[in-house]
Amino acid sequence: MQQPVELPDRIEVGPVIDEGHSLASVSDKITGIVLKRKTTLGWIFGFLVSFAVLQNLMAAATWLFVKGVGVWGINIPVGWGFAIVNFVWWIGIGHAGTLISAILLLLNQSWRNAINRFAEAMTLFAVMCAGMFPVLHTGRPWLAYWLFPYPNTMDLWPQFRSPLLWDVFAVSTYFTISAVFWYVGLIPDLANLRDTSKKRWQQLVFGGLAMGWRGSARHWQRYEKASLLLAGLATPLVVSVHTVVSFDFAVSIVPGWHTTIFPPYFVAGAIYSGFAMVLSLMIPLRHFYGLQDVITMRHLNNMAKVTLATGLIVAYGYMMEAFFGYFSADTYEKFMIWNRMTGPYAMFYWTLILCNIITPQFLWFKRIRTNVFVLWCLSIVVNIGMWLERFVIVITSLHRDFLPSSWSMYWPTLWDWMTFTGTLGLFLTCIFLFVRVLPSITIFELRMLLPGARVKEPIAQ
Amino acid sequence: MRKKILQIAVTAGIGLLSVACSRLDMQDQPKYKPQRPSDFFADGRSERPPVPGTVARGALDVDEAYYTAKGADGKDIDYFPIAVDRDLLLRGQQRFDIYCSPCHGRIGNGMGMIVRRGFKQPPSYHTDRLRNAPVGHFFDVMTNGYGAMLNYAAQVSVRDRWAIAAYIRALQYAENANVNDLPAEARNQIPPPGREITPDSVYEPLAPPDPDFNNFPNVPATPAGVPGVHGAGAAPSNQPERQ
Amino acid sequence: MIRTEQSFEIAPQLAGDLKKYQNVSAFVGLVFLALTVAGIFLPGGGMEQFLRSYLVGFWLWMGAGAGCLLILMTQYLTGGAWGVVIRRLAEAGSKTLYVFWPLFLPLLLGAPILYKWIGMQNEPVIRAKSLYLNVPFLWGRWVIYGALWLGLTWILNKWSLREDETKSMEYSRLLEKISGPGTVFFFFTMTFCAVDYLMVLEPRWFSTVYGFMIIMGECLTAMAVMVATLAVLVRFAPMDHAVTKRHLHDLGKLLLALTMLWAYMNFAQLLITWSGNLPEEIIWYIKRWNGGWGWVGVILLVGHFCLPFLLLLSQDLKRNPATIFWIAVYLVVVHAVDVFSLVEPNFQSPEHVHFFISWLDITAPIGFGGLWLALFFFFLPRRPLLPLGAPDLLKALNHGRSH
Amino acid sequence: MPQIFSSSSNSFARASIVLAVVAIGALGVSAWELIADSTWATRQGEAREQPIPFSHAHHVGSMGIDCRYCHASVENSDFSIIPPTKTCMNCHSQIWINSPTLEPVRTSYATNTSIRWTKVYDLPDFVYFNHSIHVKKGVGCETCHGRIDNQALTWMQPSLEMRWCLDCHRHPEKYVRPREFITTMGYTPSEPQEVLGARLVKEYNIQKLETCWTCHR
Amino acid sequence: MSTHVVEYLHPIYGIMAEFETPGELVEAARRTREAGYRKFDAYSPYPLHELDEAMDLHDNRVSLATLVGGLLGCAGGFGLATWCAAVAFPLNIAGRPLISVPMFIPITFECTILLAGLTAAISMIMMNGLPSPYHPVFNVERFANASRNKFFLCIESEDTKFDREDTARFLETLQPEEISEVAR
Repeated sequence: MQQPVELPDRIEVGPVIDEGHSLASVSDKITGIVLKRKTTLGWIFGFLVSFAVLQNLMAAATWLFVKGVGVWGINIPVGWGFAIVNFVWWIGIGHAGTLISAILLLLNQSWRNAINRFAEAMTLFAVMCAGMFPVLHTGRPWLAYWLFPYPNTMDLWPQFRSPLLWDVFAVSTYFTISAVFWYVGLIPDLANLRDTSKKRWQQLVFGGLAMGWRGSARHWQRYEKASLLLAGLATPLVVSVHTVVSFDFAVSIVPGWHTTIFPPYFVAGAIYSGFAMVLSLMIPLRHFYGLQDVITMRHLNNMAKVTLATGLIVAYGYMMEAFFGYFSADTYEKFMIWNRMTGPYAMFYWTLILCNIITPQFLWFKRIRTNVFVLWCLSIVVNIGMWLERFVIVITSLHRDFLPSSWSMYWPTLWDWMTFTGTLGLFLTCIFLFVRVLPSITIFELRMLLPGARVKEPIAQ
Repeated sequence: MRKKILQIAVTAGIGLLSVACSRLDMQDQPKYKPQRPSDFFADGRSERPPVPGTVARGALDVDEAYYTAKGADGKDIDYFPIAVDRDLLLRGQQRFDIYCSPCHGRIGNGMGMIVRRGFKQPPSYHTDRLRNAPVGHFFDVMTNGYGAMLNYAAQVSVRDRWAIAAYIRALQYAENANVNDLPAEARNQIPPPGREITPDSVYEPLAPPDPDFNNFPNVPATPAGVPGVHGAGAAPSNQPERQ
Repeated sequence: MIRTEQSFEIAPQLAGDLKKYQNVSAFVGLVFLALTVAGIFLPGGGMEQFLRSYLVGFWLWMGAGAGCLLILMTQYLTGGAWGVVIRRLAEAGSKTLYVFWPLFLPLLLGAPILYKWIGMQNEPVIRAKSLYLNVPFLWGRWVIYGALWLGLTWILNKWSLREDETKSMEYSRLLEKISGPGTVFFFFTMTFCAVDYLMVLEPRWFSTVYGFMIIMGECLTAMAVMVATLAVLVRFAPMDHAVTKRHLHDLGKLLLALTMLWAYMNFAQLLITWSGNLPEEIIWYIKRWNGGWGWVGVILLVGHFCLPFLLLLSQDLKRNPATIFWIAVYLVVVHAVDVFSLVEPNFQSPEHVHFFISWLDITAPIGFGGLWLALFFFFLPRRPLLPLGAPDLLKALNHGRSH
Repeated sequence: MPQIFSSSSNSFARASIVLAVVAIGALGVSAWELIADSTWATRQGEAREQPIPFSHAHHVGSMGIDCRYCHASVENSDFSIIPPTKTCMNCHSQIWINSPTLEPVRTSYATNTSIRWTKVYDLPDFVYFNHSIHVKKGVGCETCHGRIDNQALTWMQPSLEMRWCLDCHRHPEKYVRPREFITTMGYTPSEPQEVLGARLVKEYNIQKLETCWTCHR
Repeated sequence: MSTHVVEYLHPIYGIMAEFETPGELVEAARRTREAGYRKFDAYSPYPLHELDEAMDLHDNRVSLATLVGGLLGCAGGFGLATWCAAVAFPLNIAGRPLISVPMFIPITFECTILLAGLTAAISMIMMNGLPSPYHPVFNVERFANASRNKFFLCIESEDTKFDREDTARFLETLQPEEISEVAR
């Protein structure tokens, strides 16, 4: 017989849910935010500010319809200006939600449970903001349905060899599946809200949305299967969406766009900005709604680590672009990278390097990762950096292309800025409404993290 | 366009209606296409006549005879300033049937459809006066009008006018022709007596026409024996046309 | 500390088996390597062909070792039960680099024969990158790669053993700390290594995703070798009571993910190059598309992606040690085809593209495989098959047992 | 009591979902498609009011005047002109000179102002259309404009939708006729259209131009 | 523990027992099944995988439907792209072949995911008989906690073994918090 072996039983990381919670207490805490908590002045103020900013979009879009896309700063050769920069930025932000939900569900990462609902909602709102830009950019948004294949009087079908059409399919599929995934995840919590609320109209609304969910074991069995399937489908979907966005650029032959690393590098960048945005929003939410016990330090720490990892992949992408700019020995490639570094937009490039590569290196230190305020500031810096990245990719590649005679500069106009800030307003307005009327944390999954929720505790050998 | 109305309705439905209804579609663009009215010019037309005296590059009408049918003495010329051949005659026949036959009738007897409806009857080509008139006379009438007939300068190009003039000569010749003038093989194809020439039958082309009326060659060999043909081949036949 | 009566010793029968595998592998490896070397003088061979086939076989198995190193570092960073159960396999695999790094030497010495760019110094395209593409720097980079990879391998293995012995959190933290920067540096060096030895076979060609693509292939080979080995080990103590179906399932999922990532990188490169259709880029695909090479592409598409993808989708196949073993072995074999198609088609003129294969292309991968496995089975039993000092060992052992 | 809804609500909920899907998905889309394709939207076959009730039926049908008498530019120009007032006066200086219907024509001629006709075949401005090439390749007037000799007031025979254009551009052999019958109304091919059409396509070198920039330039 | 039995004129839907912990519910479900009951259901505020075994639930139809949906989407996406690009609207774009397989893959993929995802969600909802805003179990006052923190087991009257007295007695042996009859 063997000598007894001593095994370490150290738990290094913090808990995903603080001690002292029970099934009833987590349910009541989260439903209470929706049902019982008084609408605070802070919420009203924040909502009104966001709503006011949203009016920028309304005004800018109206003026766009009146005058046409000429009100934007775009022209030859920079035909893709702010609209595409912001589209890619928003759709990138929209990647964290489904990624957190889907990949982490597949990987059985329990820390996902507290943040997935919020991140998914964020995804939906970000994709809404993103989708608006290409549609506005067409100049005639009321004909946007032309993008879809349907029998029409023109006898025309969309051009399936164009990456822009892939984009239409990818973004609309992404929005649909994300919305479905989000709603399916909401059903049990809506049932909880239905059963907890005391007001008749609330019961009717939540009851209607919950579709009569009653937590039957037979239902749960299919429900879990469907959730898992949706997660399995959503994971490659997330990757595909930003891949397709990168194809919008890479399938062309414009130097700076036509490069094979774009797909993985865009996907990493999207997750990077997405996680940064989740942090930017989650930290205030956690603070103002007192959710420190369910969104613990461990969550923030892990999200910071993912941010760092994806940031490093993005850095790898920049390095490869620069290296192969040299290694290609191609005049245009070389000029492109040189122009980025020293050309008229060099300021943007170096600010981007500062925001996206240098500053996030602080995340190597645990002290930084667990300092909530510094982490929040870093996440904002990353968001700015990722926006600059798209600006640099879109503008610097176009403004100096093959023919020096057509070189030009691009500067956004007032209407560009108003459209962009307006979508920020739209995004925040939706977020404010969401945290007010729906449970921003998945209650039923939170219950599963509780010590008493397991039928039997695993037995140590 | 009603499609635009639809789009306006839909646009309004989704809350995007703005003051810019006129921009909702590119069906009607603020540009001039032929015969489109204009608010800018006093006469309300977008089409502008060239400034008087303007000559388009390569369109200087130096050949008096060809463009005006007048000789140096100011009288109508009695020769064709272009080569006359079968293609030109066929072209002339087609143009005659389009522009002249409504009044002059298909055989040039002055009994066209419009005349039957009350238009002043034009003289028949088969009078001695017109048979002896120089070919320039017909060209001049087409260009400047004559009596109740307004000019056709805008509708019939210079070259076509000469083609019609040639065809008129052919009609005049045919009207006085003798069976014996026909070649032997053509004589056999004459319909037996009893078949009358009806309006329907004259609508049929008199001869298998060349399929490409617009591109008939400019300088073919001149067939002999056509009256009124002088100086064949000497004419400046590649002159650009003048309306 | 938790005391457990359970044994973590390697079962005697397993120890014997491993010894046997080691010997067989070594024998096969040496025989086939000797055959490959003999190929220099035999018909169908020659010096250049020898070097090409050497590159095919060497890259496949050097990549397996490098992949093990990367997976070793990754599992420290991500945590998770899958990492704990294969940590020792990854360590043994990474140690093969000790032997495989010097094996770069024939390639370096034979570089003037193998790499056309060395003779093309007067061409503008090559001259424009002479700062990077020159022979002294090529040797210099080999030293840098070695220093970094061997250094990382040495320190990771050392600290891991220390962690076992001391059961101290200090080493666990150190391992995690070194793995972060280690991964970053490994990515860069391996990218440049792939440029040095594979990409420049086509001196004018370039592709920015190449590094990613090669590294994914290496991780796939490494993971496949480890999964196959684990599927054998689960029959014996201590793995029989440590590894559950759930572990195999997770590792199978990782194999699936790596298969998909490999396909993803390849598809990205294909679609972008194909749609760009620029002369300096498309040459790579022209040589792999025409003259019979297209069938290799079809084999890769179907064999390297579609088939394993469908097989690994099945939960039952992933959970069954026998089936996952064969899937993993199959993946190594089919990846050899991939490495073959990375190397050989470059040695033909774009005007005259035709399929060819030398018998050396078969013996070299088998020879290096034997050598690699011999080393692997030599290093594997030198320490406990499970990291007894790992902080999340207990959690990993309980993985898949809670319900 | 957690029971919020009455027992009838189940059927109601299910029915409303099915209804919503049908209403939005099927009906909405098809209704839109039907409206866009309807003659109401395209104004196909709708006799349009004109400043003078000009009758093609009279001038072409009973008088037998050739199309080109008035639309003289059709063979040489991309645009087939609506004739100037002078063309009307070629005849109407002599006949119907007291008709009040023709008063606008006389006024126009006397004052040198244009008559503002209503365009019946109004292609969108982003479409380039060339009459002369169609005429030259054997597309008869009747093919697009229908039996104009039967139309008292002019209406639009085709829908002018893009698919109508494309149908002929893709299958010209179904529509072309010999050039000498271009202006013929009620034309019947002398041999089966498939045979004749195929031969003419070859003979006239008719290309199947389907690229975007054929028409949108 | 107390038992509320209300006499209804109409036949009841079933008898429901309430439990405090998930372990008790799983044990109760297992014993109910062992006792020969088939038409019964367990209700919990979060999924309990142990119930699948205890109640012998093996419904793979959602996966099957998803697979079918995915295959349809895959074929449909590729078919649509091919039909549009090669049959309905053939156009030479930069000299690429009409059927450019690499370029059709993104859309084929998106269609696969879209249809599979929608099928997964819709088939789950339909197979669960949702929406059913009205359900007899909601007639039990304390069932409001089923979505909060309590665990319920309901044996339905349609079960062949069901007997109002016997079943109630059987449920009592499971030591629930409370037993109630469920009005239809």
